[in-house]
Amino acid sequence: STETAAAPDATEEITIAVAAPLSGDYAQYGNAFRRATELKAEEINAAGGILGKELKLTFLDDRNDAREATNVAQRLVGDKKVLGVIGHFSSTASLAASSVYEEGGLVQLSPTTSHPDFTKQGQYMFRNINTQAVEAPIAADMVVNLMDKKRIAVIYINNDWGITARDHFVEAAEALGGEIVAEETFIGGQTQDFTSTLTSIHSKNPDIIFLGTFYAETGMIAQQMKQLGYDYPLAGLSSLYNEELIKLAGDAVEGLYMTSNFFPGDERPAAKEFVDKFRDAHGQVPNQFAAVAYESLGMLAGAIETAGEDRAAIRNELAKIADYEGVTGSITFSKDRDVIKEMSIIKIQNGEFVIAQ
Amino acid sequence: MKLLEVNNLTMAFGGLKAVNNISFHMEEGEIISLIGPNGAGKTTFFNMLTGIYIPTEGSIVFNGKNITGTAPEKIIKEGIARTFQNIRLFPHMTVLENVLVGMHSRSHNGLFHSLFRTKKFYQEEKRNAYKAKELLATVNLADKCNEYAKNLAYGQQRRLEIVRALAAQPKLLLLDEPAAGMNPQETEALMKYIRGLKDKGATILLIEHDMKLVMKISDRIYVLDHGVKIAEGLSKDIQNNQDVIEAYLGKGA
Amino acid sequence: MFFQQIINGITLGSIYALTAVGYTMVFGILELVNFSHGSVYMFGAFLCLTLMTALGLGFFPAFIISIVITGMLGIVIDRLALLPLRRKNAPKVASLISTIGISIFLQNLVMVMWGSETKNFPLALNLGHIQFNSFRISYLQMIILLTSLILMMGLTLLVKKTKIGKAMRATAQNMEAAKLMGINVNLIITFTFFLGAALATVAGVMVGMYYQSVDPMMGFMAGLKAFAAAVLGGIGVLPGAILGGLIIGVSETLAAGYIHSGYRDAIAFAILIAVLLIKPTGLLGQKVQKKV
Amino acid sequence: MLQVCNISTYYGNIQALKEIDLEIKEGEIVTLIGSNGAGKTTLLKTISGLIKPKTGSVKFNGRQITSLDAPEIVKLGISLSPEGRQVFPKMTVGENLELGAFIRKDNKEIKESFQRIYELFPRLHERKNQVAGTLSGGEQQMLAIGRALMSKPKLLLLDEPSLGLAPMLVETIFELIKEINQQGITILLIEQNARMALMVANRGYVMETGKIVLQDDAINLLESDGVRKAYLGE
Amino acid sequence: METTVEHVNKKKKIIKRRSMIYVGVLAGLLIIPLLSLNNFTMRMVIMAGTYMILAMSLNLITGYTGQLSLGHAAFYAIGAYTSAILSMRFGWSFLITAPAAALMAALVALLLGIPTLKLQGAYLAIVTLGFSEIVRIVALNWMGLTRGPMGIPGIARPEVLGYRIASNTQYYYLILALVIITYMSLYRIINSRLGRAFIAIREDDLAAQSMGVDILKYKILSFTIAAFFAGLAGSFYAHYVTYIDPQSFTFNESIQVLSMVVLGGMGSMPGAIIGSVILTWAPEMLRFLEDYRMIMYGAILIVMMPIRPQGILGGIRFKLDKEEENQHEAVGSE
Ligand SMILES: Nc1ncnc2c1ncn2[C@@H]1O[C@H](COP(=O)(O)OP(=O)(O)OP(=O)(O)O)[C@@H](O)[C@H]1O
Ligand SMILES: Nc1ncnc2c1ncn2[C@@H]1O[C@H](COP(=O)(O)OP(=O)(O)OP(=O)(O)O)[C@@H](O)[C@H]1O
Ligand SMILES: [Mg+2]
Ligand SMILES: [Mg+2]
Repeated sequence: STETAAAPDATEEITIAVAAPLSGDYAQYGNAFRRATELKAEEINAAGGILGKELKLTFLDDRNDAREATNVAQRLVGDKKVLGVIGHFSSTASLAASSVYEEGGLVQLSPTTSHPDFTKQGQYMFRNINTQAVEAPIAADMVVNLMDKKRIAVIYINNDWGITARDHFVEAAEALGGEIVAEETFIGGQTQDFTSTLTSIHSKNPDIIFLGTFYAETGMIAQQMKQLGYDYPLAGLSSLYNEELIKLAGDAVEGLYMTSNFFPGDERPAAKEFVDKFRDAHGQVPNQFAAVAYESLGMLAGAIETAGEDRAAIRNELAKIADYEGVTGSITFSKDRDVIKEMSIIKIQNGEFVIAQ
Repeated sequence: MKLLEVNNLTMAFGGLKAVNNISFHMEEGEIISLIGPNGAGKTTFFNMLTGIYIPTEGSIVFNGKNITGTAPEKIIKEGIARTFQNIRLFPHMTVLENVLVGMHSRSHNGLFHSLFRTKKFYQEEKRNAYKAKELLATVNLADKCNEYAKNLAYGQQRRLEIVRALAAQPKLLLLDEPAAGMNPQETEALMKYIRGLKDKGATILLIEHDMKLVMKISDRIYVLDHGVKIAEGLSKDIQNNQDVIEAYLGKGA
Repeated sequence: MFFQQIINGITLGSIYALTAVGYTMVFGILELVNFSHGSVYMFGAFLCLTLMTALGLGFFPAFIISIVITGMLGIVIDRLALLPLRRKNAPKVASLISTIGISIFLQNLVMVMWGSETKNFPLALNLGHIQFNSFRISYLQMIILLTSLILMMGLTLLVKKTKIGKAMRATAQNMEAAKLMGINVNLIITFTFFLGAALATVAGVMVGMYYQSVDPMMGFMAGLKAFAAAVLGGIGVLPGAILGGLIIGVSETLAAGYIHSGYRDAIAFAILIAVLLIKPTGLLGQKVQKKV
Repeated sequence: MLQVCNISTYYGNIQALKEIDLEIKEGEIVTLIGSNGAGKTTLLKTISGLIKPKTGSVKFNGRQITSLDAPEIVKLGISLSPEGRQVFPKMTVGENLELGAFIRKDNKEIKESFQRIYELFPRLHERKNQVAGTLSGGEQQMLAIGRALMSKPKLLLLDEPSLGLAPMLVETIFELIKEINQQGITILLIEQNARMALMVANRGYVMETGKIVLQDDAINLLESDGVRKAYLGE
Repeated sequence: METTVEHVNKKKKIIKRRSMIYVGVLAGLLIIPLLSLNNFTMRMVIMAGTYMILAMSLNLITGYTGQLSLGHAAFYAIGAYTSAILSMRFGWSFLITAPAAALMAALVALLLGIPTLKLQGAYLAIVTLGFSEIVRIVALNWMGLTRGPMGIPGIARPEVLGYRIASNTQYYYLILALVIITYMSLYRIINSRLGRAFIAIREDDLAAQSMGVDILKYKILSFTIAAFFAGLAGSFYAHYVTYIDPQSFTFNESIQVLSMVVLGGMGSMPGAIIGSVILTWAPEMLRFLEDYRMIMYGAILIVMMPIRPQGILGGIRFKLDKEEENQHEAVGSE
């Protein structure tokens, strides 16, 4: 689909693709990508487009399926108009597609892929999110020092993200003097019932439950914990930031602590502007996934502006980006095309997300 | 020589003894008929001979070998082949293929030969196809080779079933009501055919309600009722046996 | 901990049982592996939720209305997708693929209509719980188990004793002969689908309420587990569905609690396979003696 | 009572019935003979609504039934004992018979019908709790006939009722046919056993490859040379 | 009756015609890459090829032997993982990993089949489904072997006789070769004593047994052969996409392949091929529908089944098959 904002030279276009799950069980994340990038594109076009040409986005659905992702990648690589790709959402899709992008020499800037191997797949892979090597130790510090909990039970989702989160969290927490008393896992989208997991955690008598999970499961975990009559403090990662979580679990998640890349209450002007615009357009506050997609497009557009319409040059330009003022803070690509972002700690208080520190 | 010897065979379903303590024997080259009222246990008897049911009691000795409780796919290798009371062809296979499946137990091509289409493969396929067609010709089905079995008329299906059983070159052929659903003319032709088989040395055990056929063709007859053998002997004796008349033949016969 | 785990297992099991009862009924009557059951279950839950939140209906009216509407959806599914296949004497697998089509269709429709986010389902029947020493049972858990038992008994009576039940069985066993008895076969099958969809809704809503959340994918695993439970219990045997559901639920829970949470479904399926190896016709399924 | 006009029925592209005309008057026994594959079964199926003819019409008691579905035709009083028995294999003998009376509401008389069937076929009574799938071939045939009678039809269609039955029972069946006919049930009978069929029937039709080639009073047919040669095995 | 000479001539003619058709088709397939199709089209063709192998092999079990399997993805996965692990750990080339993968899948199928294939219908269906879930969950949890959800990235591109396969054109020829091998093997199996035994089991297992077919043995054989080719497809997939993780081998994958078989026509090899092509392309063709794409995909399945319930090519005997039969006939009357 095309999103056009009347402004620059409408006869000439610069095309950037957004590849994400727009249908299937992960469609909500793809939609966050879509809304955020559409918003950014409007802004760019209102400000005169890229190289004086209109920025056109093209959206491709990969259903979060490895095979479809490679199909999409092949399509995009072959379409000479496409100068860069924002995507894909998950590691499965991103990694499967990466060899195609690398061969085709097309920038694959994933706002969300946190798999440690992703940027090792080639020179054209970029990511705009902390790997768990960065985030999980911060979370460990939050749990052990800020919350002062030593006996920790971990529940993590059995995917690449969850496993790396667990590994780095456990390592850091133990280094800080914490003790891991239980580690439990589950398959996302498949397990709905956490009572047995929670019961066996309960028998280990932890001080806190740390969640390497997404908001949907977290809602269920919190609810079921409450129903079982257990009352453990909860802590998690930036993946939990979603307004839906509070709707889903209500007071069962009251007092939950988490790390955050992005938080709508952020006072920095870039963030504030984005949140306001997003709210105006969609009637809800953006989540982390929207935020990273939004700024990813900003960076890619910037790189095209300087490099011109040449894929290799765009890659080189993108790799040079440093101190980009994004909505999640200042962004610099490392030489491995990874980012390190500042994180804040937020918590749920009186049914709202608030800055804890 | 006794080809088949059955001793005290019993088959119980729960409390019901469908076949009750039957002893029975057959010589090579005989045609023997098994008759009796509906539900007397005739088909059940066949099912035990062919390994579909495992007898509750008793033994079956075939060709000097105890085959009681042997699985159906092995029984046919021993040399007993059958037809079914309710036709059980392979409906979506051609007539020829039906017969070729009948030859399964007498042929050997395995994965290797099939995959690499060895000389042996072609030899066996050729030989089998040739034999199958010969057999089909004997029942006037040669021109139906490539027809699906399900598209055959009823009488043709019956004949195909017989040929399929014969394809296994059995020492003993079991026919379960082969004439059912045939008109008198077809029955006549069937009778000739069975005679022809006998002349070539076949041994046949026949279940049939068509008394004309049974009486004309059988060397001996066994009569079952309620699972029990109530009479045995030559056609004449059976026809005049009061018990048989009462239980089975009725006054009209 | 052990008692609590058993309670957890029985609850999960009764959720499976609840889903499996409807599944096994349609399964038993139509001998159709029905992959649309899970998505109908999900649809029913979403509908009930929407009626409550968007139209502000109370739980019970919303529940009843969604049962009826989803039941009609069942009819539509039958008429549009499966009846044409029956008309043409299609093989069973063709219908199976159609039900897969239905399930893909429904799931994606719901996603487009309601979004793919997990949504909160209000705990409309918050009845509290009984606390024992080391474990607790909530009344909702008991209601779920009870509902599945009641449905099982009700359906058993329906299928075994009533005229329509006999017509259902006759239709399953020989459609042509059923017509010759004067049974309106298509009406019977449509009714079966209505009932199946209505039962799926009952399960979907109760499960949604129990977990206080619904999402468009909730029916997928539920459908598979219901299928597993139905087969484990013996196809078409209603009490078997309950038993099968409970066994899968308890084994899964104990596996997660005592062996490894990552392997829970694997262990549950391994137990299922092991049971079927010992009893090839399912726990309560009867071996039919072949008669030729 | 039954008027079949110009019926043509197809299986896919194969024409199984070619412009069939046939008539049955109330109270008659009519028999239809013909060799294998002539289309007899197809005709019965067409009459009872299991297959729809491409052209032509079927009238029952003056009413068009060509486009009615099988269950509605059954309700009008036409009952078929089908080829291949078609019993409900997983139901008991009793339940099978009960289903035969599916369209009836007169519970008391249904009980009487049960009685009658059980008297006719004591074997069925003996086995009323056995599942039909495990019955012997002949027992299933009895069940199929009994079940067809249970609906109290006005017109009874019998497709090879004597198939697989013991000689004594064959006699019983033919006597039964006569008897129920005297009680007012009209009968259309298909038989391989053409002689016996023609002996009980009033009239007969002879079919060959989808066409009616001959029709006459049963006695005349019995004596006709062609019929004797082709169908009576003489 | 024709004379023997005529027969021989006829037979020669048939063989000539047959080989001409074969040569024509093969030539057509060989020049496809020369049509300068874009890479995307080539990728779709290659993926369709992978599914052809999967669908043809599943067809052997479900279409020909009549056993409903809902777990074909398990063998696909086993093949992919075997290949990936052997290639990553030992640096073995595709020429070794591919047969190893296929054999591994076959071995697992054999071990699973021996106890389970006595089950029938839905009972077997749930066992195969359960087994494929077990395989996926083990792959997900056995970090030491499979790297679990981290998947295996950077799988080596195949090397065939010192020739490194990297471009889509090269992959095309590789998959073409594999498809042809699969087709030929299955065709030969089906048109032999084994194949007739399989079909007989599907048609009437009791009658088949009474004709001497050891049903359990032949079901296991069919299952094992099918798994062999599914494993081969998995191996190719791993070396083509170069990244695998357990999410690529879910139940949906089994269902997708089953849909291809049924849509194309059970018991028809060309049907399985057409089914794979249609269902591989359909989601891409429907992209213009955007959000409604998968709704439409579901609707297509619903609508297509009643049009031809036996599948697109189901129940049709092909020219080539027919001629084979005629040849039989000719041979028979010599
Ligand atoms: N599997 C079974 N379970 C219960 N009863 C059975 C089973 N098989 C057969 N019977 C019963 O055993 C008796 C013998 O059946 P069988 O089929 O052998 O009869 P038959 O002599 O072949 O009769 P027909 O001439 O009618 O075919 C019948 O009364 C039948 O109902
Ligand atoms: N389902 C079908 N599909 C295709 N052709 C069929 C089908 N049923 C019957 N036929 C064909 O239609 C013709 C008439 O068959 P029908 O069964 O009516 O004959 P019939 O007179 O009852 O023979 P029989 O004495 O064998 O019962 C036959 O040539 C048969 O092969
Ligand atoms: Mg019998
Ligand atoms: Mg007939």
